[in-house]
Amino acid sequence: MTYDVIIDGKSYRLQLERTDGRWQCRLDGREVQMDAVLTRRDVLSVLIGGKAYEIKRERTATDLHLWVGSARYAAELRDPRSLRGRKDGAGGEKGPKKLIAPMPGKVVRLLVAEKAEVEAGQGLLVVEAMKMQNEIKSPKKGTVQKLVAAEGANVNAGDVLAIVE
Amino acid sequence: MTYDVIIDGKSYRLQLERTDGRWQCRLDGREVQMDAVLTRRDVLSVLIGGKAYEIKRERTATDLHLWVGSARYAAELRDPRSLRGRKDGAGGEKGPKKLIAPMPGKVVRLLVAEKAEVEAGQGLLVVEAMKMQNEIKSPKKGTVQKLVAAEGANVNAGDVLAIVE
Amino acid sequence: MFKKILIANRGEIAVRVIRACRELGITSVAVFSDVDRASLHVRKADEAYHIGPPAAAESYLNFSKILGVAQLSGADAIHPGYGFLAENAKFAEACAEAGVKFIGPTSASMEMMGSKTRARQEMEKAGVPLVPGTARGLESAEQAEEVAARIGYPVMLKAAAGGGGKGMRLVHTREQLKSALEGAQSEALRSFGDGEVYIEKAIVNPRHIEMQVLADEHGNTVYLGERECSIQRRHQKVLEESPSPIVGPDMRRRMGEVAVRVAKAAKYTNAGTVEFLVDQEKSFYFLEMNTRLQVEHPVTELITGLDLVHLQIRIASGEKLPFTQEEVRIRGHAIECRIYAEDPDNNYFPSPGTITLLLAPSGPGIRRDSGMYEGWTVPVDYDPLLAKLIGYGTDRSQAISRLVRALNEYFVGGIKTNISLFRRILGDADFLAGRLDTGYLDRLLKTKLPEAKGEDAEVAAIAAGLFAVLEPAPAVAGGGCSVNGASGAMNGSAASGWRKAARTEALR
Amino acid sequence: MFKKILIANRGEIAVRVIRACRELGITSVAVFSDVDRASLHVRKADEAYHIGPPAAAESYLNFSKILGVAQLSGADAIHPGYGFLAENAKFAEACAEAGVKFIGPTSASMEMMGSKTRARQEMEKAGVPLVPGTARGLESAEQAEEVAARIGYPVMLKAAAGGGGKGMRLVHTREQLKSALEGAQSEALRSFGDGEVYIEKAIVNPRHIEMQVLADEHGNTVYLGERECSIQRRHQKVLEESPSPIVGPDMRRRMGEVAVRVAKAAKYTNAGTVEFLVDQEKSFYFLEMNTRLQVEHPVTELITGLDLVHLQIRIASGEKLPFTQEEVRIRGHAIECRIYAEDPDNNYFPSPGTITLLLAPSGPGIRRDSGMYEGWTVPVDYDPLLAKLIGYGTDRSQAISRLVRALNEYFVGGIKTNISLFRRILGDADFLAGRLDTGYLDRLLKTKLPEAKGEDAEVAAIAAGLFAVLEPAPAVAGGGCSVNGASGAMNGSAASGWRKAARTEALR
Repeated sequence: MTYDVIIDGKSYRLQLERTDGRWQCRLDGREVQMDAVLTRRDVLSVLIGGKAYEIKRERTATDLHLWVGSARYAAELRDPRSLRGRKDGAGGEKGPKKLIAPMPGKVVRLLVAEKAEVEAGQGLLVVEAMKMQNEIKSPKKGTVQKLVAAEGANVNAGDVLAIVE
Repeated sequence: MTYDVIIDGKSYRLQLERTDGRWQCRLDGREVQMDAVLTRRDVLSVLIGGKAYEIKRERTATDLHLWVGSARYAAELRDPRSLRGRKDGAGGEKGPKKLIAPMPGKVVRLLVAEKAEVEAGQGLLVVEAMKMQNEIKSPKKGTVQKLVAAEGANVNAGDVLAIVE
Repeated sequence: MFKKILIANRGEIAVRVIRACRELGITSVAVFSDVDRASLHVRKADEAYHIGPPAAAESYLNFSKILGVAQLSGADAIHPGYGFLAENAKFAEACAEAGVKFIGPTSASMEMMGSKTRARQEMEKAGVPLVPGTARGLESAEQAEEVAARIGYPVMLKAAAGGGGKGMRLVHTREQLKSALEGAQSEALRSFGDGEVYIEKAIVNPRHIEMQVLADEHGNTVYLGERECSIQRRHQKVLEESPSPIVGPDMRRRMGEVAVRVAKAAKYTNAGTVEFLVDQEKSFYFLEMNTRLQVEHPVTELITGLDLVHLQIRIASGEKLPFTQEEVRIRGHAIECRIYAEDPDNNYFPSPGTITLLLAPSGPGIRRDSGMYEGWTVPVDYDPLLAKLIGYGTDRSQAISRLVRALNEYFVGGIKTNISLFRRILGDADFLAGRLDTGYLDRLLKTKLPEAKGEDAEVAAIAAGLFAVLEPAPAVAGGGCSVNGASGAMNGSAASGWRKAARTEALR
Repeated sequence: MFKKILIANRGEIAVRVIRACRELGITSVAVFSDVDRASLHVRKADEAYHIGPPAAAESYLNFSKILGVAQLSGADAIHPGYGFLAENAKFAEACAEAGVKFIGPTSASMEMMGSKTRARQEMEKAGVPLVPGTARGLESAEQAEEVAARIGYPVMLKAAAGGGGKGMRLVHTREQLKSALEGAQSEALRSFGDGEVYIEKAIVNPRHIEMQVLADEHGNTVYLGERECSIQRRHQKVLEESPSPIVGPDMRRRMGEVAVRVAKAAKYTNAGTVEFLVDQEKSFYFLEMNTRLQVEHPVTELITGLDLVHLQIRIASGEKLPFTQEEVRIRGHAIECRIYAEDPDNNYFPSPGTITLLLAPSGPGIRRDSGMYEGWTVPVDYDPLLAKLIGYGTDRSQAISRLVRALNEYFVGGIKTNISLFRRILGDADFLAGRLDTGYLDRLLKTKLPEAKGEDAEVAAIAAGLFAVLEPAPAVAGGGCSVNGASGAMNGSAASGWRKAARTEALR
């Protein structure tokens, strides 16, 4: 199998073969002496040149993270023969930006009005969840195009709260 | 759903329906007020008349055990509409009995010869496993028809070691 | 001894109390709201009753529902845990009226300690050291100036009915005082419907150190050593330890004797905590008394070898304290980390959702009090405390090293937690030197983390491919074993909604 | 201090030592045989090296392979754990020759304690109380009769090179003596190639109580309290506790001082254990010295607050003991349960196989040292010890109640364990009263269990249907998440064979 792997933004070409009970592994063409065993679901034990790694896989709807010990790496994986697996752009840097509720909760206060000019990082509204008030900050400098959430509204994680242009 | 359930040899007729987020449960025709949630794989939380039970399911090749708290129950389950699920007799009480290796290990000593008359519970041979020597005892009074295992042989769990008639 | 105890709480503390009941041979009764049907405390209790919708006011805070379950189940006592009804004097009274023993102090003690100015007045009478200032509301700016001149700047203005930093002003000079007083009074009026503001000397960079006390119903009161609780964020404790790095035997005895005096002045019974502010000269001042079991009680249990919940129950059932002050033996060092469902990369926002993978630490010197399990969906409706990890060691440095080891073993997948924060604190030079005050954590969080080196990125790349070969699965939360992930939703609860939520959240 | 330690062991004790290394900032090196690739100690170590096939002689007992890994990895010390090479004087010598520090006593101390008659002679010189008898082999039946008449019947004949009950005879009367001596001599010759037999007074219903000692390389030796280890089956300890129910402060001091004398006579360094037989009059007699860390060391750690593995490593690196005898503070009570993969319904036969479900206890007073995890396949090749569950309490009854609570939380599915045995012991009247001796467990197991009432059979019936509705799955081990169950087999090991085996075994 050959994979294109992206770890924290950096691309690797990975070749993995299993023959005679041993792994053949090449990373960007370079051979890596490696042994691996899946100890339980989502937990891998990997030995590379004597070093032992416990690696945890954390999967969410669209993201894949790998934890090597206590360090967390964002991972993307593509089979070059396949067209699947490409993450779509998810918004880009320019244009209107949606302010997304990071957790379910209740909008307890609006801190700005529509059409207000805001700085990147400025608090736009306050959502209460798990007994804590959390200021939701503007993702960019710009104008508040629309405040979708009303004071007192219950929101779910992922709901659009506002749009900043 | 209707099931025939056998718990430690005793049969029950169980009817389970889920309507409006509530369980309707009848055991041998008698209604049981009950609520249940699968908390994780093989672990059930059941409330019956206020009492709370943590129930574990242990599945093996042919057996099903349920642990209510720390008490273990052998369970069999049949869907009366289906023909599957019937355990086959597994040997009966009469006729030749196979002496089965209860664990993988090594036969270190034979304690009887073929054709020997043995009592029920008499040690026939010794298997060493996990650093311990374990005497394997005759399942019945009778004659050792055949000693399948030889001294020094490695055996797997389930291997036939001897036949007593 | 009681036959049956109702636990009017949820999460790790409910599990903690259930365990104590089991150890004492007492039947435990859990209560749960709609979203807590699959919670660990329901699974572990002997009996469990549904008490209503998620909103605490309609379930965990609802007197009549809880007392109704007590009656229905035949419970002869109620343990309130911490939070919810634990410091509610009216609930303690309602229990007494219903003939159910409230495991805690009397409503009279709770009422006295519930009002800041009243507590201050009583403690002044009892000769307890207080931060210099007035125990009554200020009548004019002139009076304020006069007191401030006497006690010296900086001073702190505080709302009598206050809490949570509302109606509070730090004043450095005489010039600022008048407008600060007006601001504090109007904020106090708006927040609490009561504009009463009093003045205290401001303690610069104080430590927050508290003393555990225990009093039976026969007049015996003991102290069980202090807890250093200076590491806080948003007035919420994050990490606690005992002993405090600055408290020696003599200071412990002096603080302990004051704490006992406080408890006796309040005719206190059962377990309680006297909180002190400690200044840079190690002078300590009474701050308030918490009339309940604390979240951080395990550190005291580890250094004394006692079980505070067992003792709470024994005391409430009328038993005498089974030991004297002289028999209390403090040994070793203990530190607690509060594991919260919070996102360290996103300003510690709450992070509810489904736990897809859970690896829990154990081994020497490690105690884990947890309310979570793999497959459980953390509800959004309550406090984000998931578990407490407590490390014990022969000395402070061993306790720290064991905790760091255990934190590295701890893995909670699917939701964000503050586990990485503790690694940071426990490796910080100021923490290691014991240089702590209530501003410590804010300062630490303001310093930028050094860029993670990512030296194992290649290992991660190889692992990504290995997982794809060895365990191919759709990339969804809990998808490896979808029956697992869906478990929380089985009873028609809101779990499926949260699961969706957790998934969406992961988009960030 | 060492930079890197090789752990020449496996299972829970390897994990225990890895944790200590991590806490001390030392790199840990694991070794593993073919069937241990997926074992927890390999997953948890910093480095891991394959050392050969399952047979211990070709892997965990193989000097050259282990010393080869030490050289390859650059380890500067080796911790042997218990079992395998832990008491092998030749291995300690080989380490010294290879320039790697063996974390344990010198080979000279190990050799002295390895021979029963030699140890007896040395201890006699040092004035250590011994069971009355001869320290040398018997030359004739007449000599045996003469000694027996002097010390009184019953007497025990023992092989000098003995162990495991071979070449041992209990003799009640003079008439039995001659033939018993001949039998013992010929059995000793057959078993050990050495027919030397000596005689000792037989202690009736003795207790087995041992004393932990610790000696640095600068001449300082301390004792850390006793462990009551009378609960044994087939000479294998099952449950240990500290303090012993019959040892008070004075007896502890006397036993401790003797243990220190034993250690000093052997020029002992590092951690060791002096075993005593104790008769019904509480007289104690030196039995032997175990020149290693014991399985049951955690109970001593809990009552002293010390970490014995940390101290072993510090001592081996040349540090002085960081405390004196007077500073050792014993507090509370601790009990250890050894969780074995054994089938209680089938004469405690070993029960290897795949663990399909694992629920682990935690909470107040509970320490868990484990080498297992859900999905792991217990190999058939080694000792069946899976984990140790240790309970601590203010007193013995609290320690017992906490352990019972934790045992009820513990669930290991897919294989058989002896967890139910501990529930039985901890509820037994003789155990609760502390009436223990080395015959205790055999007597307990001979008494029939009362027929289980099965009062929850109806609940089980309902649950069977609920599982079928909520989580339908094929009825195979680990089938709920088959990728999990198969995990052990990923590396071409023998795991698939054991899986098949475990399945077949489950047919019983």
